[in-house]
Amino acid sequence: MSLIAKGILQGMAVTAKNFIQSYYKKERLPTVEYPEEKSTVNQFTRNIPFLVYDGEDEIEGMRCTACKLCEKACPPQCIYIIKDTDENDKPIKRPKVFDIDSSVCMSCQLCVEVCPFESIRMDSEFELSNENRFEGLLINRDELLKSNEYYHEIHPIEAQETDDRIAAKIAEAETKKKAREEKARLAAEAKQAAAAMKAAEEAAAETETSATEQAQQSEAKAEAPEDNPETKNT
Amino acid sequence: MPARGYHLSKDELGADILEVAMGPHHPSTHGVFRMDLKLDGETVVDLKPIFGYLHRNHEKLAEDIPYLGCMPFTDRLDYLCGMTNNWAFALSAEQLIEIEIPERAQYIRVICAELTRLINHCLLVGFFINDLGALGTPLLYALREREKILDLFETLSGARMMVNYMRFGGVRCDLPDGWLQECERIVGRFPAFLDEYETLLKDNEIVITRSQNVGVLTQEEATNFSITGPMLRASGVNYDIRKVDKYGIYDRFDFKVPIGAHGDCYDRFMVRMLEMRESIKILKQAIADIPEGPIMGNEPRVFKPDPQETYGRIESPKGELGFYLIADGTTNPYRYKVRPPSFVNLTALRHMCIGHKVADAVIILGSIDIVLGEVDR
Amino acid sequence: MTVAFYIMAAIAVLGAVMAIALRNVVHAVFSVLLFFSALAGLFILLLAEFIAVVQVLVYIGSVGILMLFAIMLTTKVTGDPTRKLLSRGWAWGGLVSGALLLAFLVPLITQSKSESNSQLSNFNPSVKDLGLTLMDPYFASVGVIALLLTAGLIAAVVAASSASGE
Amino acid sequence: MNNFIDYKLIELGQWTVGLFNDYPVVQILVHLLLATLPLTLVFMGAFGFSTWLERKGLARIQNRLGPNRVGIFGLLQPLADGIKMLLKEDIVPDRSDKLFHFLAPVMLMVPAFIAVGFLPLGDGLMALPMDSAILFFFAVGSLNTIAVFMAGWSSRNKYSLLGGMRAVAQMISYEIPLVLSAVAVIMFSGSLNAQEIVASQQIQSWLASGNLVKEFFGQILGWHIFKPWGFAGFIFFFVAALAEANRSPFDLPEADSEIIAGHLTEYSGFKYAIFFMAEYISAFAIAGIATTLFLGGWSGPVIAGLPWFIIKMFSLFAVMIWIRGTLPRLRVDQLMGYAWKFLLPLAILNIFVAGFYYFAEQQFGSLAAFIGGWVIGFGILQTAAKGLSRLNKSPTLDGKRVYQLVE
Amino acid sequence: MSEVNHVLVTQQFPEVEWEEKNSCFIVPSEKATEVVTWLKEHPAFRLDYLSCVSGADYLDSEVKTKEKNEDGKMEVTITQVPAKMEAVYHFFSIEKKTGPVLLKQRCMDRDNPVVQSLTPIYRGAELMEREVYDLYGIHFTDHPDLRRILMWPNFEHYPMRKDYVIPNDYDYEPTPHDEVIERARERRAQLEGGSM
Repeated sequence: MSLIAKGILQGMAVTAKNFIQSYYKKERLPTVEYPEEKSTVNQFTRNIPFLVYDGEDEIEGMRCTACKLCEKACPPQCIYIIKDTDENDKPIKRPKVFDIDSSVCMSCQLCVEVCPFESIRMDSEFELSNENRFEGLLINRDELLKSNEYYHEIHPIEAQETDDRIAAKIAEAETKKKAREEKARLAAEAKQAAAAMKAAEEAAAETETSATEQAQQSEAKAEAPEDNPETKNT
Repeated sequence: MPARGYHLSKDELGADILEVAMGPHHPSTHGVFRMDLKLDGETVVDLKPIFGYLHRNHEKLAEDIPYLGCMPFTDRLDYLCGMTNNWAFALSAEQLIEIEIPERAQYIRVICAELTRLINHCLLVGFFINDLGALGTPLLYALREREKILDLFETLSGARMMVNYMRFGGVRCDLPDGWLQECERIVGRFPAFLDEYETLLKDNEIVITRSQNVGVLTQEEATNFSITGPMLRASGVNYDIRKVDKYGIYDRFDFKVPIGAHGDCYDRFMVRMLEMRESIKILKQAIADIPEGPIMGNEPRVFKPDPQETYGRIESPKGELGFYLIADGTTNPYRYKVRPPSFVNLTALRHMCIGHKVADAVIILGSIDIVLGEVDR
Repeated sequence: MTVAFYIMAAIAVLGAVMAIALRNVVHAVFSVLLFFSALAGLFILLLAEFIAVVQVLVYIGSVGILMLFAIMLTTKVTGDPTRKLLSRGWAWGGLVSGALLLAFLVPLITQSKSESNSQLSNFNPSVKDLGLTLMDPYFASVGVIALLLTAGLIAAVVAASSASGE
Repeated sequence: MNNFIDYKLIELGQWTVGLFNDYPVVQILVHLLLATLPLTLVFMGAFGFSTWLERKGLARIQNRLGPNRVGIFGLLQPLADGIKMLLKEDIVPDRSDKLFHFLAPVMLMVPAFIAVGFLPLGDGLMALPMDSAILFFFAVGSLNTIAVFMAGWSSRNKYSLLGGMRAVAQMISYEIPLVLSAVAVIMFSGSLNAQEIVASQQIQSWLASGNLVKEFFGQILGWHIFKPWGFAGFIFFFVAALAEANRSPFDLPEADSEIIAGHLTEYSGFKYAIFFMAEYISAFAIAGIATTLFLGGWSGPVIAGLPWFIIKMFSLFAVMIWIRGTLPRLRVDQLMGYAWKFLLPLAILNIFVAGFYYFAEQQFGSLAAFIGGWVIGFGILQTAAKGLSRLNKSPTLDGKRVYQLVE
Repeated sequence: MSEVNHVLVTQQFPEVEWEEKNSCFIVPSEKATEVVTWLKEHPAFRLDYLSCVSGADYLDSEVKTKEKNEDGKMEVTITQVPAKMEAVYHFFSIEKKTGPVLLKQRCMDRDNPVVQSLTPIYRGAELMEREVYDLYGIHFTDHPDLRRILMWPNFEHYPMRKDYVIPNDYDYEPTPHDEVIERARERRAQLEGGSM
């Protein structure tokens, strides 16, 4: 170690550079003073989940149908669902109780992947602390429900994708319903035509009417093919 | 070189042995880890590592959760490198069922793994110098750089550390647009930070005197102690699982493996610095030729492998991270064993510390790079 | 001035007595240090600055620390309370030493001519003249002392190195 | 403009003493108070300001903001810390030596404040004008070794015992290079009195010459640091001062990464604050003595006197903070080896070089001596340093380590 | 999985059997050290790096194997598999950079499983074997200091065994699941009962 320690002086030059540059270079002073200026939470952050509902009324527009898939898939088992029943206790497709225990939830987002009805999504709200350690951290259904507009606000791209997927699903359901109606209409028509023909030529020769009727039925059955359930895409 | 491994119940001058528990609550044990030191004056006569303060029985937990459910728990193993833990579990689970992984997913996996290596190594160097006594200045420079990469992970996977990003057969979601350019910018600026970091530390006389010839581990000892990762390479053994197993698409990138010669704390610190530069080379190549295309292979509806056992391992920044899975045909793993690098590297701690001073024991522990989440599981 | 003198003297005596009486060895050494600082105070009162400085630097600074080091290596720090401090024959011992003390002190106090300390006030040696006198008339004695000290130093080094076997 | 402020302060002092002319006893008391009270107040304020300076400086080195919540720019932070320390519970471990546990901080603060008394703040502004001021400073400096040992021993805790032992060993072994590097200066300026040392660093002939430029440089060029042995002496003195004040590369007694807080582990509440204050003030005192010996004390171009002294002292303290932010810590045995086998022989060699410089100056005049001194003197010291470090087989000499990159 | 020429080993040591399905060697405990030292030196293997030691616990189970017999009907045969405990060793060769070689030490009785420890040969196995002992209860003969590593010293059972019953020490937790709340209420009653 000669008189002037070169390595140490180089090191001190580096710290001096940092000291001086921290005054004028933004990159050298990344501190964000939290309560005053909040660093912008980017749209992909995920924290505790929330339930999406369309339209105004929370209960009606709720997408969740209490199918309990997310309750099964959640690794730390922090979701708890009880199905809703209307007056004469016939189960209807809506959760009466939907609790998430935010002290156990590790925001791993597996429930979002599993949910077939795109109803549970990850919120990016991170100021969740409150005074009561037990009941306070148990988020019940009403606190969980948030509107679709709110979803668009925090995760614009993801929300837009989900909406397109739902729209596509509705459109597909439409076409399937239309196909089924059309098939029913055709079958009714065939039956009518058969009945009319039968009444008109009741007396006519019995044999050749029964032959045409059979041909019509087999042709109607072939005409409405059963479309297989399209594969589930994630 | 102090005499190696001499055992004295009473030291020469008759003063009895000072027993100090460098306990779970100690500023430089990188977490809840206790070392029962027997000191003769300042020299360490005996050292007994005590674990188990952070033991959550991660393996029992995974036995009654489906395979996919175990993925978020792997982030909690070595909480500094979430991505590489996920990849290790995904890699070994993919050996259970034939799934082909699309090109783009392979490239994304390599990019994320190398970014995690950058974080881990620059943090480790920061903690190592902090144990030497430099009051956090290098550590805070490292944390400043780490913030940028963590923001990248946040935009990609939603969380900074608990990423839960990889799935069997690919990755969960695609790169948001603009992410690659941002990643390229950060990786481009990293060498400048590394140069500044090296001038601050590499030939600093005090760092050299304090960490050279301290905690020496020869080649035979290193292999015999099943040491892996930068610690093994610092002792001169050329064994990097990215080169040996050629898992993922590492054989497409040309990168070198730095090898030390003396196997002491200074070499481990320098090997990690050089490895960071290699990771930057890989990242540049990966970002340059990442193809378009799907990010998820044809993943079956329910992950239900037929009864077999497999052992998948990757080169995590700390060493060889392996998953030994026994499947019994149901959706839950029958036996889920994690082979953590820092836990196994700790076997050599006692051997290296005996004969050194207290101050050296702290640095040797720092140079092993342990994270207690992974040690205690 | 005299009030200060009596305070300093009282502290010195107190320090000396405590050094012997206390059971805990470490406390004893600290009271010896108290005694040394009281002496330094006395020297300042006598306007002998340089000697006071040397007293503080040499005695408190290094001899005291040396004693502390010596204690650190002994295992038993607190004296065993069982042994009675005042052994049986203390009365006679006290009497004899008191008589001897008086025999020396009384003539000394009475004979000293109690002229005022006028001679003392103008004789205020600055460090420079002290250095000069040390060098020319007393150069031989300084040389001898220097030799003695170096011999002691070398002996210490030899003792230490042979003991630890390096 | 020179020494304007010092004369003003001295007049003020005489004026207040004059107020009590008719009560002689009170007059002596006031005279003593005048010597000590302003000094303690000034240095307590300096201590408060320096904690703020340290935390802000360290923060900026580490690219963060540092305290900025209490008062504007966080200036009231030391006040807040002081109040917090007062309110904190003062825990005394039950098996500890109660008396000495209490005495340790007192024992540490007494020498710190006495040492501050010997600083020549300005022309004639000296609290304890003694003939051998510098020597008394070093004597008092050695007292805080005992206090640190007392703290370490009495808190009955393994870590503090280790810290205490390290502190005692470190302080003793760094006192000697400290004193020896000061000997060269004292040998040159011919006296131990601080005022004379400062006077010897001003080129009197130039000062009296009247023309502005000469007067301006007369105050500066005379400093000892510009001489070869002065510069080397300053390096040794500053390194030893860092060790004496337990500052950064040598802060082993309270090495927080190894033995938690060393001898301060068992102290809390106001006793901890007193330890803290005593350490800072002894650091200030040593910085002050370094400026007196090497940087020409209060002599400075325009505003000579107290302002220059404060600027130099705080700049030295800022260098200490800068070092604290950068350098890691030395190990105990390396610390000892560095003191005994490296600093001590070089300090002695430095005294010889100063001696030759003195005679060279007599023979060939100051300019030739200056150039010759720098070339030869500094050369000798440099080669000696290299030889010594090879002698101690320090690893820094085994050259750069080469790492091969393998396929 | 590199091709492991197991034939070499089975010739050398007749009592070592080769299990094709999981490609691993089943080694009786008393021969373990001999086999491992031979593998370490043998030029074809040179297994100088022990990567991982793990325990495995199998209860009595029956394995339903479905084969198609002649007339194409699925025919299910149930074979009884006895309970066993295993210590699984993964070896790699750093020199030859070859893939994993598995070595299992199996012991049939689950109450007092005893297995040969490999720490004298591979120092790296020390902590891993202690963990297997701590979590599975497999006792390793001539291990330097075999004591619990992750659990606190006076913990009796072995948590990773399949028949380990999780103790009911549930303090009140805010989880909404009713059965969790019942268990907490039950335990509190038991505590009050006990402490009254």
